[in-house]
Amino acid sequence: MPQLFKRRANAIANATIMGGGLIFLGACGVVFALGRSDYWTRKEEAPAQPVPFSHEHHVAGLGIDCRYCHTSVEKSSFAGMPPTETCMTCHSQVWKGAPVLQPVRDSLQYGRPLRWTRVYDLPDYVYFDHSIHVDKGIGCASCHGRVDQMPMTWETQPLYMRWCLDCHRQPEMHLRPLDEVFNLAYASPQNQFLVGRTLEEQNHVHHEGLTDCYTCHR
Amino acid sequence: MKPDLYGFMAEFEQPEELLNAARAAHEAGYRKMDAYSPFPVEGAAEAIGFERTRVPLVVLIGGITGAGVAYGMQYYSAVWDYPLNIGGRPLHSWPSFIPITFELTVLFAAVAAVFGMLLMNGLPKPYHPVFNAPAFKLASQTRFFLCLQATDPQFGERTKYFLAGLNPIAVHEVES
Amino acid sequence: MNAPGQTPVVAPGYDSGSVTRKITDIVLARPLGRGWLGGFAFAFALLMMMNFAIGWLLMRGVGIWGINIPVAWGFAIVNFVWWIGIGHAGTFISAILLLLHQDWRTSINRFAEAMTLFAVACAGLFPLLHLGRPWVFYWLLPYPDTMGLWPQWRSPLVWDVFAVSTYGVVSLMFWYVGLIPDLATMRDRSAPRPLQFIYGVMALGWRGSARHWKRFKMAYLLLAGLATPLVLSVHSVVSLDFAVGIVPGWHSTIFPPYFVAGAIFSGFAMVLTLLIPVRKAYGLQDFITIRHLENCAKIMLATGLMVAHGYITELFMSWYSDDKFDIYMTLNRMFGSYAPAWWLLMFCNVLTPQALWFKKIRTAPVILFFIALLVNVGMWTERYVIVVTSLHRDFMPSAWGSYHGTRWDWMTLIGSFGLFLSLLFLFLRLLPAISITEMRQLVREKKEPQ
Amino acid sequence: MNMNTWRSMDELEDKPAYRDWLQREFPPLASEWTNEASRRSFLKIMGASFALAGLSACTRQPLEKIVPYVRQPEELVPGQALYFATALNLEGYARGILVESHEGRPTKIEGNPEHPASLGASDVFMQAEILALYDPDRSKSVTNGLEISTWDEFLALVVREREKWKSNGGAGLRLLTGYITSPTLLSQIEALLKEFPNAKWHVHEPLATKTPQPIFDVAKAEVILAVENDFLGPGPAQLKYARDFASRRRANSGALSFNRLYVAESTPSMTGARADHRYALGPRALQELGMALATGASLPSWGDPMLADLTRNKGRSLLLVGDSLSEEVRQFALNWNRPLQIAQPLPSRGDSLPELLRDVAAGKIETLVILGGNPAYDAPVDFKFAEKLALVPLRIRLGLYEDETSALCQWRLPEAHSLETWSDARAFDGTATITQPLIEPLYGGKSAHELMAALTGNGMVGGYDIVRQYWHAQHTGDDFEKYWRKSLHDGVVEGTGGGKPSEFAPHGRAETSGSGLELVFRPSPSIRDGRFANNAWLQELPQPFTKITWDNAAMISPATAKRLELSNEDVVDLKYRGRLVRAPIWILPGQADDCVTVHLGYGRTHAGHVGNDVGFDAYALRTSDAPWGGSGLAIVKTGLRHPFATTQHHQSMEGRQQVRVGTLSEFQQHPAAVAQAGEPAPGRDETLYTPVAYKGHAWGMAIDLGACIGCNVCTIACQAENNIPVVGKEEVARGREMHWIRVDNYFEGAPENPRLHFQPVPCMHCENAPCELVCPVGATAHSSEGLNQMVYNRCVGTRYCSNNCPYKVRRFNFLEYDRNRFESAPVLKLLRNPDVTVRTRGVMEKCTYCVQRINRVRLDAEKQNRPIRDGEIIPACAQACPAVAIVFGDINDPQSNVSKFKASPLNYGLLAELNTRPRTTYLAKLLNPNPEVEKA
Repeated sequence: MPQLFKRRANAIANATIMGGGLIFLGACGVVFALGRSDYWTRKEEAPAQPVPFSHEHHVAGLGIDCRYCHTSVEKSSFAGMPPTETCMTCHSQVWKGAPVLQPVRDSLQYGRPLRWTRVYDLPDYVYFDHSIHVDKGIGCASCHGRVDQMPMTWETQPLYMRWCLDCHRQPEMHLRPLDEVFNLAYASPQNQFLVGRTLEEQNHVHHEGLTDCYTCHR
Repeated sequence: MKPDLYGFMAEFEQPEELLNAARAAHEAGYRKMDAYSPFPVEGAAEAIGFERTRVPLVVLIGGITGAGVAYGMQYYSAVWDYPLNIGGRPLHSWPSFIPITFELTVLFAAVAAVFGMLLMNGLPKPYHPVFNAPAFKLASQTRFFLCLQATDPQFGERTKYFLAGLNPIAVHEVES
Repeated sequence: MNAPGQTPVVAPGYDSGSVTRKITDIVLARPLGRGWLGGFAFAFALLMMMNFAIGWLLMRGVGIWGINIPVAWGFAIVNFVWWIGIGHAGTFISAILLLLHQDWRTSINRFAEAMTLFAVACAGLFPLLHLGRPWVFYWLLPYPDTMGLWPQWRSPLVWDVFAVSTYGVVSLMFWYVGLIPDLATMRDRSAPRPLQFIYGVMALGWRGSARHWKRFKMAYLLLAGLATPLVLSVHSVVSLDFAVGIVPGWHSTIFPPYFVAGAIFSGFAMVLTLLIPVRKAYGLQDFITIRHLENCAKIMLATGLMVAHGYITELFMSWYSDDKFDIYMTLNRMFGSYAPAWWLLMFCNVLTPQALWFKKIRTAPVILFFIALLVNVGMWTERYVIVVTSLHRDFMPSAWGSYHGTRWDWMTLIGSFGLFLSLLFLFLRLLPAISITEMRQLVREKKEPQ
Repeated sequence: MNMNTWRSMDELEDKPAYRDWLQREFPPLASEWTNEASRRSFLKIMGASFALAGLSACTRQPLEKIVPYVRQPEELVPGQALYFATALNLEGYARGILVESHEGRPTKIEGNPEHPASLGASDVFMQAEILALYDPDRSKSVTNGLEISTWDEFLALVVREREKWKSNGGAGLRLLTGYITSPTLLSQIEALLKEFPNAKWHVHEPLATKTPQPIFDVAKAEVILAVENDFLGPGPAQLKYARDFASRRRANSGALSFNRLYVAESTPSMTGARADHRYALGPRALQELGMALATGASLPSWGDPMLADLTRNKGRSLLLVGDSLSEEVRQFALNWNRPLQIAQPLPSRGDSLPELLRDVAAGKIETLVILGGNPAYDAPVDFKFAEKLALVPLRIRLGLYEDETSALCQWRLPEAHSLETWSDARAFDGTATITQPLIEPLYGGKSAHELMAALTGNGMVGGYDIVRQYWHAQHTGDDFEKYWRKSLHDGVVEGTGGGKPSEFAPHGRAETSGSGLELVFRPSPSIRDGRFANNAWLQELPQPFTKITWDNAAMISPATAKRLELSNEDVVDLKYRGRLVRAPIWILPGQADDCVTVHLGYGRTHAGHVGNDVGFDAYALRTSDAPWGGSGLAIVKTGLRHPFATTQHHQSMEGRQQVRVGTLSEFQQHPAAVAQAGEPAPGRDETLYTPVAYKGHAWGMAIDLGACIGCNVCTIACQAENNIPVVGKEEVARGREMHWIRVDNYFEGAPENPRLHFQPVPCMHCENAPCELVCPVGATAHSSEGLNQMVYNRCVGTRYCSNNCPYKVRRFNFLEYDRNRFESAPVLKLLRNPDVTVRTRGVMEKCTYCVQRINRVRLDAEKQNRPIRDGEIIPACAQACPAVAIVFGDINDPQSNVSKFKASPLNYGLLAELNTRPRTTYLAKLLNPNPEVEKA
């Protein structure tokens, strides 16, 4: 009987099986990686803004405190975005005619609000509250990174639920003295674990219920 | 004797003849041989000196792995990774973990059985010298074949006559 | 071999060659008949109807079905349980009967296994469709996600996922492994190059070496050994969907055994419903003899009695438990607004099979066919009764309600037959419907005494 | 107490007709919304949906915008709600409210604790007003005939008109309003009438009597007899009455100072449901009873001990009679009650409707200005208002909707909603509230004040100035600003309470002579006199006793039904005094025999896309001489059927002791016996598992069935707080209503005169929750404080949890309800509570104990480093409840109010025998029957 297949068919057969397996695993790997990639989470991606606002300049350069613009960060779930007025308190004096600030001036003049692009965008079913985090000694930088080094603002964290849980499971690893909360340059000490324990006492942080669903979802 | 010879192949009508032939060949000192039949012939494997298969061992390993993986996964996720109070039940609700453990045990064992078998049989092997033998397509239908391979030290021109002596229907040369 | 007066499992006068020819010719020599085309067209039309229904479902949501609060489960779950049940005969025949050395299994196991696969395929569809958000079905699978969440292992639905998928995979492998030598035969018997090639690829280069056969037999035996507890486990797990719940009419410890019995019951019913026409259409009376039909009937009778026992135990327990909810549920089933369904299932599943006590009926294909049909209907109704009547009146009278399927429910149910039959027709057309290898052995064994 | 129960008159699902109807009502592609994609686009969308199904899990989150203010308002902290005190009117009477506002969007209404007519509670109408505010059907433009016009053109018209009036002293000018208590508006009307002496002002209010009932101190009453008087039912003083009544029904705290309530009524009412002795009598019999009391004639057997009871407590007993009874009786009752009378609402000034119509007929009227109301729909049918109105040359209408009346006027002016305008109003006791706007008029409406300003020749003055001017004039003391601010802040104007009693001028009794069936008119418990007809929340609110939604019915007693061979859903012709209305039958246990009750307010034709063609219009039978009904009704079967959508098909308890009832004496003898009637719950230790210990807080709820009056406000308050969608009649009929807390309704005892029970049922938050166990993805799990959490965004929608919930309190989004024809209007997005997720299709939802409120309080407490105070967290249902029947708090704190409730011997868990360990428990209901009466 004539051979139905060529000699190399065996090699091909094995190759297809091996290859198929590898391709499948590869595909899984790609999906897995893509889901965690910065592309996907828009991490470290600085979206275009109506005004090229530089935290670096305002915070590091001019030493303006976070709360000067984000007024409600200690009072409310929402940190607050500065109304145009706030910008103009200074910019009616400095950079009066700067073309980059035209949108700001227009905004005030025509009462048209500025439309910034969100950098940190949590899903709508997540109820994050800035005030409580600040109050318990979680620094701005813990989530927002060194904004004082950002010419344009970008996301420094993936904002995955797992990432939230990391901190909610062991807050002691992320707590800092209350007076350091707004210090972007604060570096956690070597013995953060021990320090964290004492800070837990001081800041009245309760582990109980930190990982309850209803803590963030309603 | 041609160099590119895989072996000589005797073709038989009945499985009993195949068995006898195989036994004879084995007594004659042939080792590198194989028997081919359209359905499993009792004792054929033993006749050509193939005593025991390791398939059961593979299956056992597969089963144990499955059980381990299943229970481990459940214990880790429910007790360790994200402990949740589900209707006041304990975190380690072992009775609820049994069904999945069982299922995965069976699954892993079964997969091990099939792929173990194929692997040890060296399948898939779409090309094989024996297919060169004329009339070998009957091996999957009605006929029985005994093939003595050229790699056997005893192999030689006489092997052909030896096979012919086992009164087969025919003896074929199988070139590799 | 045969007890006197018993029809043989294969008609005399066959040898390896003729057996091989007869079976392979169905696929290789037989021309595309009008019957097959018509049948396939019909089945395919049904399948398309289901796709339409599913499309609408995905667009609008499960609200297009009749489900509501309190009856939050309807046709989808009923169909799921029913199809899974159907899927039990195959593996039962090939695995358990193999271990029991029932030689009569050989000529029907391939067919039954195929049926099992297709039934499981249909069954697997429904749990996905019945989700409120089917596109996140994969949350029921354990995988390292970015949320840090896992399935909730205490839920029988998760057990289902594993039970059904395991069952599907194992049945598939069992079926394919059994096919390999036959595929080799097909390869060697098919004339056109492309066919040879396709069968050749699928046969993995099988050459019937003695070594291979030994490992093959061992693996096959072990698979059978593994499949046996699996068959018994699958429907047990499915039954836990109900037994784990606290709903009166669900929360019952006898569910696992009587679900398994019911499954095999309905499975064999389906085997008969399909075999009887098929053996006629393809002239396989010599291989699938009256003996086979009779044995299937016997198994139906046995499992049918188990099911009946299950029903009776249920009634007895609700009386014996003296639980007010349970008692009400039972009475409501028998005399409530869904009473007709209950009496229908009693007629189909308890009364009808009693006819099988008589050899005359067991050996009359036509009658068997209709009995099997009735049992299929009955088993579907049983699941309907369990799901719907239990839910529509449970604990709080203030929350009692009613349920009935909308036309979308019916389209999906009927459409699933389309899927099942389409696959079946393709199978009959493309693969040897009877295990050639095992038939060869069988005809030899049957010869030996002479 | 006998627990012998009977099956409900009718169980819809048993009736084949019901199924037929479903086929009829929901043709093939059942459960499409009417505005659904056409079949042509089916495949396209289908393909899309397949793709979506595949991809939705893996699409990159799109960029969103964040838009700050240009100038941020002073008091506003983004992300935090503000509360403003104002008031809402019901037939002119103010009920004080606090309105929650998020970034300038009013989202929720609560009662104002400072206000005497609200006491911090609210009724269904107050709760639903917030939806009415945003109603997309409200009239949006000034219209003249078919022309869209402008306010300026209208002002020009007014100027021209005024010239005419100046010449003839306003002869031919008529003003038609509803009942008005607003001091400012009254003064404006006075001013108008002073300027134009020949002008006249007429008042029409379909339900309120000309001089409304005085208000009594129910809390002080030892014995109350209510004859056809539903004082616990909807009405201007309901909230106060409910609070006072409940205060005399508390068995869990302090001494047992129970009052006793006798009720004689023709149709079951909330008051009747609370009665210790209830008698179902037709209007004629009621009138006789009343006369017998007044004249001392002989009473029925039970009457004498009852009368004795009343007289024994004379001065501390109340005899409350309905408007339908004769003057003699009402006068007698008034005198009887004087000692307990605390307020007499000011009688409405202005002339009545008949006088107006007489002038119309005489052709004396050139200009008719209609402020609010809807006389074309709800005026007595014999007035023929509609056709008479046509005789008036110039018809001006200021209205919230383009309703039946507007349809007959050339000038149609959009009215601003109470929450959009400056105004003021008085409560039943005269307490004035200055109402302030929460938001600019959404649809460019103006208030009655602004219109009156125009008519009085002041042009378009803002409501603020008008109201402020008025009160400035009233204010004698100095520092008006302070007084003004305080009044606004408190929501009540100091020293305006305590309305003075006035002369009694009865009106509108039922005509009770004659024979045959009797007809009784009642305002709808959901949509009142029809003014709330376009409010989807109220339309879908299950009516007490019938549990009917989206319909009204001709309600008859079981016996009458048997006699007339009628069954539920039979459509009949109601022939009454030469008029005819076609109505479906509902058989109502506890209804008086041979008497048919119909609810007013339905069958609207110009209500809006929600309220049009819902039910039948009972006004078509309502005549001025017998506004509350009368004899001479004939019922003719038509052979047609009309399906109802009810939320409770089965109203017998099947002996399962959901509601546990005892008498006061039983309770005093064996305190535990009443609540422990049912199977006992297994003990904590009866388990193989170690019970979970809840350290810290453990939230729990207690519901006092002894206090509940079944007013439904918990249901609708929850709906407002939790963004619960309306699903419509078809979906309700399929058993898919979404209410998180339902008020179950049971009949107990003999069908002809059963006991009536209410039972609010929210999620029980079981500690051994059966629902959690079966969820395959852990979308529902327990919190460390014992909340049964439902996480929508994790839910895949297997619905297994609902199946396994013995209380069936879980609700499922079978379809995209947020996009249905009730919810899809973009403006309604403003109404959503930003603290609660709007659920998508295919996920389960249920009562969360208002976790958003729990969390808000917790965070505040945390930030202030203090423990959460008891009573600081109030779920929406508890906050709204006028009877304080719902208490919520920390059951780990023995001092908490809820712990005290649960400590009561009356405390029991619903279906606790299933070992679910419910966190929500009930206090059994105690009755205080009169032993002599029971003997008689």
